[in-house]
Amino acid sequence: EETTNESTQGDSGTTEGTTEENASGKLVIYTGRDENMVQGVIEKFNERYPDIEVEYMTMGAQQILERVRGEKANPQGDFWWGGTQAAMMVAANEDLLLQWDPSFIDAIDPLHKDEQNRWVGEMLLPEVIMINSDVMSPEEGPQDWDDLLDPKWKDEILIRGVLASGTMRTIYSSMIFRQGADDPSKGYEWLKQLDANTKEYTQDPNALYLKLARQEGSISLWNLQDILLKKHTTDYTFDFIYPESGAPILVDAVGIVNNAKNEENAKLFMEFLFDQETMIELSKEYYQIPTRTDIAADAMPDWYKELDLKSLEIDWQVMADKEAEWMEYWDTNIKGKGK
Amino acid sequence: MSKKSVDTYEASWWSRLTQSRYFVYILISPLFLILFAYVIYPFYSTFIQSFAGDNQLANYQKFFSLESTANLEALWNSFYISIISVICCAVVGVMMAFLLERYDFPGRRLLSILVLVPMALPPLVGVLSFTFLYGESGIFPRLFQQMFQLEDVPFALKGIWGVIVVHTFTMYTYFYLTASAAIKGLDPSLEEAATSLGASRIRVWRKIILPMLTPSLIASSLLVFMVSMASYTAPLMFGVERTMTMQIYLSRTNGNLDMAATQSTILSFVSITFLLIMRWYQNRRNYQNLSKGISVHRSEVSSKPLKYLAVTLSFIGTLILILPILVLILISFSKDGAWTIQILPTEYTLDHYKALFTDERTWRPIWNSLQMGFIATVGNIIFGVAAAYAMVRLSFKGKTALDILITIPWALPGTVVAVNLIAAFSTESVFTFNQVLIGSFWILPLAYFIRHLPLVFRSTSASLMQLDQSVEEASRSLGASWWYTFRRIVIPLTLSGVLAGTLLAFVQSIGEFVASILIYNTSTIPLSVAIFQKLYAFKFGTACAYGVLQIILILIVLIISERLSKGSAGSAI
Amino acid sequence: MKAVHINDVSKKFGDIVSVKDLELDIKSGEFFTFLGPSGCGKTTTLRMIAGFYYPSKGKIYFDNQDVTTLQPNKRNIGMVFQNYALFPHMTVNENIAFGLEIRKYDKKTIKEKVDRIRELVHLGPYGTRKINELSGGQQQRVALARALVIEPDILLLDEPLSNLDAKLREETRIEIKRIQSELGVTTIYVTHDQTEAMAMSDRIMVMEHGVVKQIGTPQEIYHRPNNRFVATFIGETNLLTMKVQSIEDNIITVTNDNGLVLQGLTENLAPGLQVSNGDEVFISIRPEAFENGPGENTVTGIVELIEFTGVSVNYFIKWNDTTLKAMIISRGTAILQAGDMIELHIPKQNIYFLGE
Amino acid sequence: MKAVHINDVSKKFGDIVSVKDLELDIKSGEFFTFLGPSGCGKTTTLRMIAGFYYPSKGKIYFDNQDVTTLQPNKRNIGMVFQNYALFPHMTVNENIAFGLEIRKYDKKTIKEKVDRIRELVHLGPYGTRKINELSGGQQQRVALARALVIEPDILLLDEPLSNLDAKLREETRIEIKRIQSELGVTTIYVTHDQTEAMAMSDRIMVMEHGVVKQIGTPQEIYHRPNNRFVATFIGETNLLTMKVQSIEDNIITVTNDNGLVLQGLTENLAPGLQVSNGDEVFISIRPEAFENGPGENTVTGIVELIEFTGVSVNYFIKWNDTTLKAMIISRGTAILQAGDMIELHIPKQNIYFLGE
Ligand SMILES: Nc1ncnc2c1ncn2[C@@H]1O[C@H](COP(=O)(O)OP(=O)(O)OP(=O)(O)O)[C@@H](O)[C@H]1O
Ligand SMILES: Nc1ncnc2c1ncn2[C@@H]1O[C@H](COP(=O)(O)OP(=O)(O)OP(=O)(O)O)[C@@H](O)[C@H]1O
Ligand SMILES: [Mg+2]
Ligand SMILES: [Mg+2]
Repeated sequence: EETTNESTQGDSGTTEGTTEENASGKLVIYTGRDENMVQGVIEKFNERYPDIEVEYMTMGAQQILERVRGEKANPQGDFWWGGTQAAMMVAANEDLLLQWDPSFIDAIDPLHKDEQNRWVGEMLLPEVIMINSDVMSPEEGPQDWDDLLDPKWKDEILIRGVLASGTMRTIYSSMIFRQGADDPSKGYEWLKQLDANTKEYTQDPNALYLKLARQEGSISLWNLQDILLKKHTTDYTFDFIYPESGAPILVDAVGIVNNAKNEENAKLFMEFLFDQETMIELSKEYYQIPTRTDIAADAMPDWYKELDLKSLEIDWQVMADKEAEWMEYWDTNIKGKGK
Repeated sequence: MSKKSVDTYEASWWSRLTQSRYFVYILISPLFLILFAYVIYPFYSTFIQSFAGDNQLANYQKFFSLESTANLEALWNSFYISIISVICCAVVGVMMAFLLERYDFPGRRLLSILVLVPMALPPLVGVLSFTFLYGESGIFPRLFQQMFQLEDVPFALKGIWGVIVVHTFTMYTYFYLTASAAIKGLDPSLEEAATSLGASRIRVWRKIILPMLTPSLIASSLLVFMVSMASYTAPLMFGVERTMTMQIYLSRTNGNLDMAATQSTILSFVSITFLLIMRWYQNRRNYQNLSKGISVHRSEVSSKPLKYLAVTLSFIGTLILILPILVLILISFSKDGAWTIQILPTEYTLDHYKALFTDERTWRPIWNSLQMGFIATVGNIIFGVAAAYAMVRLSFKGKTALDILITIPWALPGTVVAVNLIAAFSTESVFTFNQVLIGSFWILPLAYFIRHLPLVFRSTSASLMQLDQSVEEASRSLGASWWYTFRRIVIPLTLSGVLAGTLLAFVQSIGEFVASILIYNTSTIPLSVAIFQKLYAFKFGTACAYGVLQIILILIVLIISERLSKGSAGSAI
Repeated sequence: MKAVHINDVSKKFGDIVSVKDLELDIKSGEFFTFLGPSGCGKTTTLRMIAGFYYPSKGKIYFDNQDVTTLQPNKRNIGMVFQNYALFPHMTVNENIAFGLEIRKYDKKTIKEKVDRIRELVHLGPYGTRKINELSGGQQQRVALARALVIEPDILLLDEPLSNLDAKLREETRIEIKRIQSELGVTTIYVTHDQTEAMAMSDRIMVMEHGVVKQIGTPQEIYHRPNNRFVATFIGETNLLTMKVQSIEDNIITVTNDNGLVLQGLTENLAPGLQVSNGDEVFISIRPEAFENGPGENTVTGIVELIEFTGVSVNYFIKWNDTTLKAMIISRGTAILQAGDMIELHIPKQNIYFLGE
Repeated sequence: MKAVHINDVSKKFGDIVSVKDLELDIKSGEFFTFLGPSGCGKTTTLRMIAGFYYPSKGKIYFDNQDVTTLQPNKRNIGMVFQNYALFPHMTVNENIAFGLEIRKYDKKTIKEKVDRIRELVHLGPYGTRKINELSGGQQQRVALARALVIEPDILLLDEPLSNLDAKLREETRIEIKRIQSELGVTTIYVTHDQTEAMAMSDRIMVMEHGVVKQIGTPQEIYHRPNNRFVATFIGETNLLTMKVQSIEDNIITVTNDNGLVLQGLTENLAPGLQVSNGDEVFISIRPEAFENGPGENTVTGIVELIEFTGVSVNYFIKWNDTTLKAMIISRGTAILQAGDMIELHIPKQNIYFLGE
């Protein structure tokens, strides 16, 4: 009851305040993002909208998809924060996401959002080469994708289980794409050689980090943000090498659940999340690379400035069409057969 | 002293009803109702969906097509991993049960609690401790490497065998619990009879004890077989990716829900076939104790050396079995990232516990899990015991159906179960008293209840099969109503079986993750999800410390139940 | 206190017929015994009366009330199970008190009753023992005490004394009898001990293969068996197949191929049996029918085998190719040796004629 | 085929002493019976011989080999358990064949042997039945068959016939006896049936409260009991406390306060018993010691109670305030009524003198 009291008081106090600031009610967020970050953002959000009661639930992207899918008849979540492009596309195709044009939509590269704006990329994830800096310095490591095939890295490469990971699937597909999408056999050959050097496919990111840290291997392929986060905020000695020929750049996206109970609040949250200020701060603290193209370069943190975000030339449409087929082929014919 | 007699017969509609041949169907109807509401209703859609499309069998054709053998390969892998898992778990579980039940020595009671602890191994961090133990950079491989100055580690747990080791270590408790309940209830004079006829110890085991344990062995075989079929993390961890669960996962990720439904249906079909074979095997024989009177319990262990051997074996066995737990504790005290290429961690810290104990949000999930686990387990006990009784003691048509329905939620992967529940209960329905369960507190206990249906049911029916029916009759003849008999005679005499199932159900509920993550909400975060969140944030040490808390919690439960069962659940003879 | 009426009851287990077309009236307060070879359906019948089996056919009435499918606990019976069926998780006292607690006696009364009955079955000091610490006979006594203490309307005793020694058996027998007649409890008793059956029963039913062979008082059953089965089953008898030679007045003379000639009385013909000259009849002579020395139906033969049974000596006597068993009371005096000649006689009234 | 020597054996369960200082020699091939009231320690002794209990004190030898702690399966014994202990998960055939399989007979021999023994215990058609589909007596027979079929060195039978009817019991008894004497198996038998014990045993041990009371042949035990316990326990007896009035030649005259005067022979004094004038002695008179009509030691009294037991009639006779039980062979003739006068006599040689 107190909350209602306060909010009515607030109402009478700031009669001229925008209706938005008076927004109240609930907001349920399903997120695949780092918990600390989520909490930080929500705190900030609540500073602006004190009457919105935000709940969040941390899950993997796949689990969010399952959940949203199951709840289709009566959605419980409002906002999906953090999902791979693939998961978002599946969800959009199953009609699980709201078609909506936020105010900042034009500032986002069409490559990084859904055609119908059912999902919008929030940040970019370059997929790079990850190393254990205890074992080698970035200079000593493989400098480009093709270097990975060097026999000297035999049994040094650890890979996060490919099929279960949207990230890894994209990396592997782009490797095939890089060798020519029309005839995947060259790509397959390439992957076969990579497989020969691969020591192990790990069950999940944690296992990958642990094994890498414990020097069961020293090289992996992983996304830049996580590497930077580990490098700067934990005791783990990870570092990265940005491949010379460029990296496949994934999108991590957000979306509003179709028929959400608190659709308006979700919209407010999305606007808030894409606020330039928020984005800059997130890139400072959480090494996020914003999708928004209209942020002044000066405002961005140093690590970002040092980075040469060179992208692999990729036709995402082709990738999306072929991925399943390629991955199945890889899974049945290549995986574990390189040796 | 006036002579009193029991309430006798009155010719009312009620007595006419209760005496009817068909009254048994009224008795069992609640069981079927519950199964209908919480198994058939949520799960039939999966089944129907598997036939979706123009060509109704298209998915099945695809599954079995020889062009892409991924599915068949997965089926085969899952199947034989499960079979081997069952065998390994049986060997370990029954052996420990035998050592700890049959020999009395100082410390036996402590060991018999410790040996149960592995079932408390938290699913997410738990499996990782195996890598820390036997993986490529694990304690043992590195230890041997250093000891013998080898270039490479001498061995590392990998592939199928890795999966089987993990399965064995985490699932032998199914066998241990039910087998020790059954050994307690076994009439000792049978063994004596066999030895008097000249049978050696081994033969007594092969011909008398093991066959007499059949109901409990079958119960646990079923449970283990099905969890192994539906196991996800272990195969993934050891790189055996071609399994049924993985295929289901992939289909769902790719948005191919029909195929996922087909795969789920086939998975449960295999499990049900296994169930039917086991049922047939079990029903061929009788396992009820028949001896006249109550046999004398053998009060002596024959030879001293044998006893010492038993003590040593059970000690070593228990130690090996709880190693993963010990490693978990070790990690929880070691500094994140500092344990790299050494055999044992070099830097220790209390930080992880500090982090836990200073965060007020730590305790909420523990309380949540306890609460929800408790509710679900109470439900499981009531349903499981009633169903077991009906199954073993009443005669009615539809027993196989009952058995299958109870089994299905256990045989399917957790994700599939959860997704079905979400779909079924995200709108109002009569089965939920016109409430939306999704998003409410009740969905989690309900999920645990449904998923763990077979646990209490199986272990209780195994115990019941052993119990000589005439003691029930004796009670009835003395005027005890069915309910009184049930309370005073049946329950005390099958207590060890009921308790075994209860423990399994409760511990499983506390640790359940796969389904929980899909249906929890912010106010009902269960312990497993809380651990996952720590892990997700890569606070590895803290996650392990959290896991240790969970283990301690379960240990307390185990100790309490040991106290409870002491004395009363002596024997079911 | 209740009459039991069994109306054309059969019980099948699958294909196996355990009890067939059983028709039986047990009077209120009667002491009724089932006798019959092992496996003849005694326990099955008892269990139907108790309500643990439902008849495959027919009805069971207590007084006039149809109880065919009434629940066992509503029947107010007390039963001793052949296998005791004691509650292993309870002490002796708890086992005995079980039925009393259900009948909601107060604690004190229960204790009194339990203590009394425990003394009675000579288990005085064993009240707090666990069941598995008792000997077989002691367990049986607990089972008996448990059934007796509730003073039921109908007492069903399935070989309740089989594991007790003669002394105790007799005492317990008397006690059962006392309770039975004091309270007028209808008692149905299954035993293999014929002496017991004879001594205790008002009436006896003899069964074979699930079929009733004869129902009657002990004396009727023993002395006027209806058929060969009853004659040979109850007590020992020498059964001879013979031909009727002549019927004069009330004396029947029979003979056989071995040259045996015996004389008996027409009053000893089995009920319904009609004989005329040349008919084949069965002759039943109880071993104890023999008397020392010559007389009516003198038997002179060679002793083939001697059995000493305490009270008496049994002689197996070869007489014209027929072996007869004779029982003579032993008095510790010198016993004959195998091969000795012996002379005995059989009083006419001790010879019985049976049809089938 | 093995002698059993039990050397000063005791067995305690916690504080409870079940068997105390037992000293016993069973000869090879002997048929030896344990008799005693329920709970006296028979089963416990048997189980020590079988190896299921270890004596708390003392040693057990088979021939000269110390087997005190030898495993049961190394002893080559066959045992019928008081509670049968049948394997519920096996059929009748499988139960019986169990011991044979261990002895590695070939399939054919096993089948033959099993079929033979099954016929023998009258379970011919029951070979493939499950144990839970058998009646109590049928189960007992399976237990018996299972122990007999292996033709062991030592056969331990714990009330193996308690649930069988008299006919079958006798047949089985004869069969046991036959196997025993044919193969010379040392047999130790526990029974509550004294007739059985008398008829079958070479020697009998009578126990009470775990202590041996007498060991001897059936005749010795019955006619020359060492003490009151044995006299009253074995068979029935009239036990009177009397005073020695005079000893003349070999005739002892005793009397009591009720004015009874009886005469007996000195040869009937219990072993080791010395009496002189004025001593108190116990007199044992078996009910069957009475003979009809007057004679030595004439007894004239009033019939108090009559018991009909088939073979005989028991009269309880009141004679000068002492009640005596007399057993007279019944022949279906008219029986006296309670209250009638009766005159009987007791031949001198039928009166026994016991010390304690
Ligand atoms: N495990 C035990 N613990 C304590 N006391 C026991 C145990 N087993 C037997 N006894 C006691 O020892 C005594 C002898 O028992 P035992 O079984 O040898 O008797 P028994 O002579 O075979 O009697 P029965 O004829 O009734 O079978 C009994 O008083 C019994 O109560
Ligand atoms: N559950 C059952 N299934 C099949 N047959 C059975 C079952 N119970 C009993 N029988 C058979 O029915 C017959 C009668 O059994 P019942 O137990 O009534 O015999 P009984 O007269 O009590 O014999 P006993 O004196 O040996 O105890 C037996 O031949 C037995 O084998
Ligand atoms: Mg019976
Ligand atoms: Mg005994």
